[in-house]
Amino acid sequence: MNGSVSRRSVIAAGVSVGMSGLAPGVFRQAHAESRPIKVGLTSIFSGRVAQLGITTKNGLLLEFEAFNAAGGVGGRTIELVDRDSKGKPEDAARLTRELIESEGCDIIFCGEASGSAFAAHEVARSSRALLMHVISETTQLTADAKLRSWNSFRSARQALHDSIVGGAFAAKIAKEQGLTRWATIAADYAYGREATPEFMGYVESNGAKVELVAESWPKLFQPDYTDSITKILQSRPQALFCGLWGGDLVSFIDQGNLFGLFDNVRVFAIHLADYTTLMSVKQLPAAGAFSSNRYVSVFPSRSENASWSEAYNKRFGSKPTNWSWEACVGARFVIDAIRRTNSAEPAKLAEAIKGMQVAAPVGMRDGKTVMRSEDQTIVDYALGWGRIVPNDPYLVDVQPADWSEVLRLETDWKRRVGFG
Amino acid sequence: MDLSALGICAATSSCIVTQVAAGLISGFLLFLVAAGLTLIFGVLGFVNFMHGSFYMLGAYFAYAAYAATGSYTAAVIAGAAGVGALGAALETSVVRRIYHADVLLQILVCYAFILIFDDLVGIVWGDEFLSMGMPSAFKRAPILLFGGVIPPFYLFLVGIALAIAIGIALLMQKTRYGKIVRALADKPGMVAALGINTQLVYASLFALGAMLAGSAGALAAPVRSMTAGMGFAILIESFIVTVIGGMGSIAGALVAALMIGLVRSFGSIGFPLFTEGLIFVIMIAVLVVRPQGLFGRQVREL
Amino acid sequence: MKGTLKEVAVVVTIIAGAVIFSGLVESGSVRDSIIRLCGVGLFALSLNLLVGYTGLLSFGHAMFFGLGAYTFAILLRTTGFGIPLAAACSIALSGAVAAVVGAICVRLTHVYFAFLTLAIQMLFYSLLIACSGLTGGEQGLIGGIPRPKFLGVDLMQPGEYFVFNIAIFVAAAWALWRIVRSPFGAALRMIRDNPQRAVFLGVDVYRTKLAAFVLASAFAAIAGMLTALYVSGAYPNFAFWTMSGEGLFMIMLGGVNGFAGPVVGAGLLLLLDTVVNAYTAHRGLFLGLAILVTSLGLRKGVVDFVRDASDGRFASERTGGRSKERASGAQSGLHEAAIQQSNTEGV
Amino acid sequence: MRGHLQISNLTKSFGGLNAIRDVTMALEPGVRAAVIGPNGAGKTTLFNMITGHLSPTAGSIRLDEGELIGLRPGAIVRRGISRAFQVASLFGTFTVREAMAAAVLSHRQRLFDLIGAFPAPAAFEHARHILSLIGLSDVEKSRCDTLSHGDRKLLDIALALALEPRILLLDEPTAGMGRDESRLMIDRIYRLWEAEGMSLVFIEHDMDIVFGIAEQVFVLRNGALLASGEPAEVRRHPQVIEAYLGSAT
Repeated sequence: MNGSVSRRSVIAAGVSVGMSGLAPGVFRQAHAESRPIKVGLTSIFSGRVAQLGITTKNGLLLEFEAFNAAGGVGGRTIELVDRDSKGKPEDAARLTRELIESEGCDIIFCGEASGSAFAAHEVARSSRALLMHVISETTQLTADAKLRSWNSFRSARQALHDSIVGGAFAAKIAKEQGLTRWATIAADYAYGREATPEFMGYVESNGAKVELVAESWPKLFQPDYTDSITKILQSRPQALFCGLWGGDLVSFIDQGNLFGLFDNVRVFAIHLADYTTLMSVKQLPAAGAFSSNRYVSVFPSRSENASWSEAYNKRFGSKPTNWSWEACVGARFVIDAIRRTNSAEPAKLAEAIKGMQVAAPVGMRDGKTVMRSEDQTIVDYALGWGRIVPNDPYLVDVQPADWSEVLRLETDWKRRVGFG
Repeated sequence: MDLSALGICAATSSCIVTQVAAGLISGFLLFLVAAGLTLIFGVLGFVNFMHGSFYMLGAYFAYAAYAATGSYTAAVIAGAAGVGALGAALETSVVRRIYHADVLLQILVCYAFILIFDDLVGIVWGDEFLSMGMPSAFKRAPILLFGGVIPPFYLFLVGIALAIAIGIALLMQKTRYGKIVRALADKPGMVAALGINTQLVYASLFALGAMLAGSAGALAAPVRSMTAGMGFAILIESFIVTVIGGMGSIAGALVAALMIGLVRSFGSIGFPLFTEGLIFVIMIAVLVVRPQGLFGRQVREL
Repeated sequence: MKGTLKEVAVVVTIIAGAVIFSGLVESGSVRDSIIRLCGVGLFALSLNLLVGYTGLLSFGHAMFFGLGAYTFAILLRTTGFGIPLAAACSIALSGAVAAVVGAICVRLTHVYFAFLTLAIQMLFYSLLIACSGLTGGEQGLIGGIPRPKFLGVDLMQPGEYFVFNIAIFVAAAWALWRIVRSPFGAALRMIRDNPQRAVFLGVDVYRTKLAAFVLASAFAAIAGMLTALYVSGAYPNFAFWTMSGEGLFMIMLGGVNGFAGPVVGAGLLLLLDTVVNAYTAHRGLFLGLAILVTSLGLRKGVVDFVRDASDGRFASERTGGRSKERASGAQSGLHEAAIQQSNTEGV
Repeated sequence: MRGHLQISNLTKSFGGLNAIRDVTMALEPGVRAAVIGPNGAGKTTLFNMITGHLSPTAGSIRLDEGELIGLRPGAIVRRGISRAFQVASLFGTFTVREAMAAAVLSHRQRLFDLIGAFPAPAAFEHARHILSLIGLSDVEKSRCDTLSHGDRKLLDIALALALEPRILLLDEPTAGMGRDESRLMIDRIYRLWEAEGMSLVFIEHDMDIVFGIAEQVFVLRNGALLASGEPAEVRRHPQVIEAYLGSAT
């Protein structure tokens, strides 16, 4: 290593610094009113849950294509720019910033699970862009007043709502069928750790006698659930709460069947009623399975819902997921706000979206769903629990949520945990 | 920590039977993958970071064959043979050029293949997770033994894995091929001097290792949801097994894989939050006390 | 002495350049990319102190990146510490932990060292997830990191924050540069090239490797802190083995034999990732092929390749042929060193 | 003058096989001694025990009354015993004078200096002195892995010399060399001895060389000391003639 070499190395380093810095800038486009409205999306497009990103993006695309086909607003159409965060919070944060600053996106859709959603949330807080969380269901994201900021909204369901409704639903069945011995399984991460006690709490507060005989916390994306299954088997429960989702849920059910786990156990699986999951499970739990409506085209049973599902199917050749409708609703809030304000100015949009009602396939207030202004998250979306059957329509006997009751219990909960 | 639960479990035959069976099942599947890794590692000295991809591809090949023929036997054969052939092709085209390159370069090339295979799987089979479904022959009630529950399919898996384990042991101990391989691990130069086509032996060994991983993926396919990237978790576990058991030692891989399986199954009852941690503690302890692994040969003296 | 003055001048020039640059370039994303490169580049540089200079293939370096980031973030959030004090504390803690971990690890060589560092890192990762009260568990430390003013520096100002990152990076890189060029650096290279001979020349191989391990970890902690500030949080991924893998990848891409190789590798990786991510959905396929072409085609890092190629041209004019031997010697140096090391163990 | 080496009843067994058995020998300061014996006689094993890389099964090795057994190799080097190798063992990426400077710094215990520049001029001077002494001045800017065989052997010795040893162990300094080269090598070693005055212990097969420069000869066979004494004495030793010289010359 002599002098000249080291100098070359330093120069090379300098060049690379410059290049990596300038590359995104080269593609930067100036803002002008005639330009398309650039909208960003970060989500998981690779690895085990690539499906999350893909169906989220599809949900958005369907809306944006309709908007553009209708001529946009004032000649301005929407252009979607998506980035793969691979589910890593640090990448979600970085890409969100990059979309805002170098791609010039004033509107960001955050298609991230809980950890990354919080990271993107932090970036949005210190920026002037509008952020719509379309995936993260973690209650804390909007319930915690300390985390709120004027420009961040959520169009996804909230874990607490599912727990409130599911708890009441499960309590009723438990009382009818005399189920007292409960086991739980959920992935060991923020959402699982939060949803499980909430759900069980509401089962109890609805008057069912609960004896918790086993808790299992497998890792997220664990391939083998044998140890969890045998642990649950040992405890001989009558009912099982299951917070797993996607491929994890399918693996768990497939493997559980081998052990006859579900021969005598009623399963309350929040995430089962989603088409992709339902169609992958080859053998449903024998003694009965219940689920929240993730997304099924028969609930709410309205023509708007069925036709949206059909349109999605026609465009993408697959059925929509829970993530698709969450994205769709988020897109509709943004599009409505753009139309109303005739601008893409984040501050104006944010003001318009607060308290806004939009028509949605899953709307429950006269076909509409509402962006509650106080915490900027949606309410009055399709929420209900029902029994799973092996074929279309998959979810039957759906008990719809009484939203006024949900909101009352939510307020109680917030007061209890100190978010009120 | 819930050691009382572990105590209660240890006192009931049903719990012991179920947990031991569960531990053996995960252990044997892990063994199949790790056996291939440890062979490639121990004999070829190649850090095969793409071994998890072989497992994944085995599962997907099996899925495709099962969808086409409806036969689980055909699916397993397709998984094993397909990946074996891929392994042979990779060895002759790329891997043999980097046996003597630095470990970093080996890892880098493997990393590239992991990315490529994951993406190809997404392109061919889609990004949605797939589920193959249980062959009808195994759709039957679990076997009850002393109150413990054992699924017939897992009994079958353990049987097959055991048969493969014995098969490899015989291949390595009793055949001329095995002798050549063991000699290669010790003194590659000597074997070449004897006029044996070492390149062929290397390629076949790499293919054999890949085939083992592929067969594990294919065998487990009915009880795993398949996605691109599913090989990742098993890769890390296989490395742990290889290190604990000792590089190149089939017996070591078996013992270590079963040990991990049992730690998992009993750990989930006694200390669910530290099962993972405990496995790493075991690995650290083995490396500190006996770096060559439980069954590895002594690190060369002088 | 004259050399030092020259180096100081370079350092000052770069920082002054950063000040001017931040005044001229408004684009936040250009700044962001450079800031990010400061973090990961320093991480790769610090790892190369072990991999390239000492011949220790660490697979657990991200542990200290994570430790630095978490300690720094937690101190800033929960105590009234200013940035300098919080930084000093987390460097000290990372160094102390590295001393303990290193004391166990550097006894082993070659792949055994790699596996042991990997295992300890994974144990640390498990603890990070398990102690969710302190670390936020799986979802990491969310809710932002305060950036209190210190010594008249306000990191809430984008311009000052940018210059701060450049300054820390350049200062740290310069310190590493001095270390590899000091007698201590020579001792590291002796150990890399031929540890057995180093022992016979009275080099305390164990202590030297341990010191290198502690130093590299302390610099990794600084890189972790810069990154934590950048993403306003600390996440378990910081300490996951994939982060260590990425560091090795950057080193390999840039080359182990030039001081700046790892930074070039880091820049290339970020650039590749950005471009591929922006233009194709098949990121894995393109990135994978790009890596295959570079690694199998060049068989060495880009900086090493460029350097050897140009050295080769000049040298062959002078001495003819000898340079080829030299280049291949440099290339396989790491591997040879590793083999020699594994052999010493039993001696 | 210090540098008295006393080896007593030294035994080393590898798994029941005695590589060295009950060897006792003494070296006066400043002596030139040769260790000879057929292959497998235990010569290198003996060196490895003196330098601390093998621990004996029994016996003692004392340097000026200080026990060496149990010390780490680095500590023994600091007591003043250094060695060169049968196959030159160098630092591939170092230039000759860098390697020498590093060795000098190691000897001065300055390698933990993180701030200073390497190689410092002070270390250089001494390095140059040794290089000129051993005749490597003209290749001092070459990289170690580009040196010729003879130069590598010389540099290997020079590195050991940089530690200013009181006892220098040379393991077959002329191995792999032609006759002329060997003579040159021995000549240079002799000049070194004259200049530095340390004890010199070397393993050698070439009897001309052994009897040419050794003042004292130790004959090992099957791990045991067969004979020792002045060259003339050893040459007359009947068992030596029978067992070794008879076949070797």
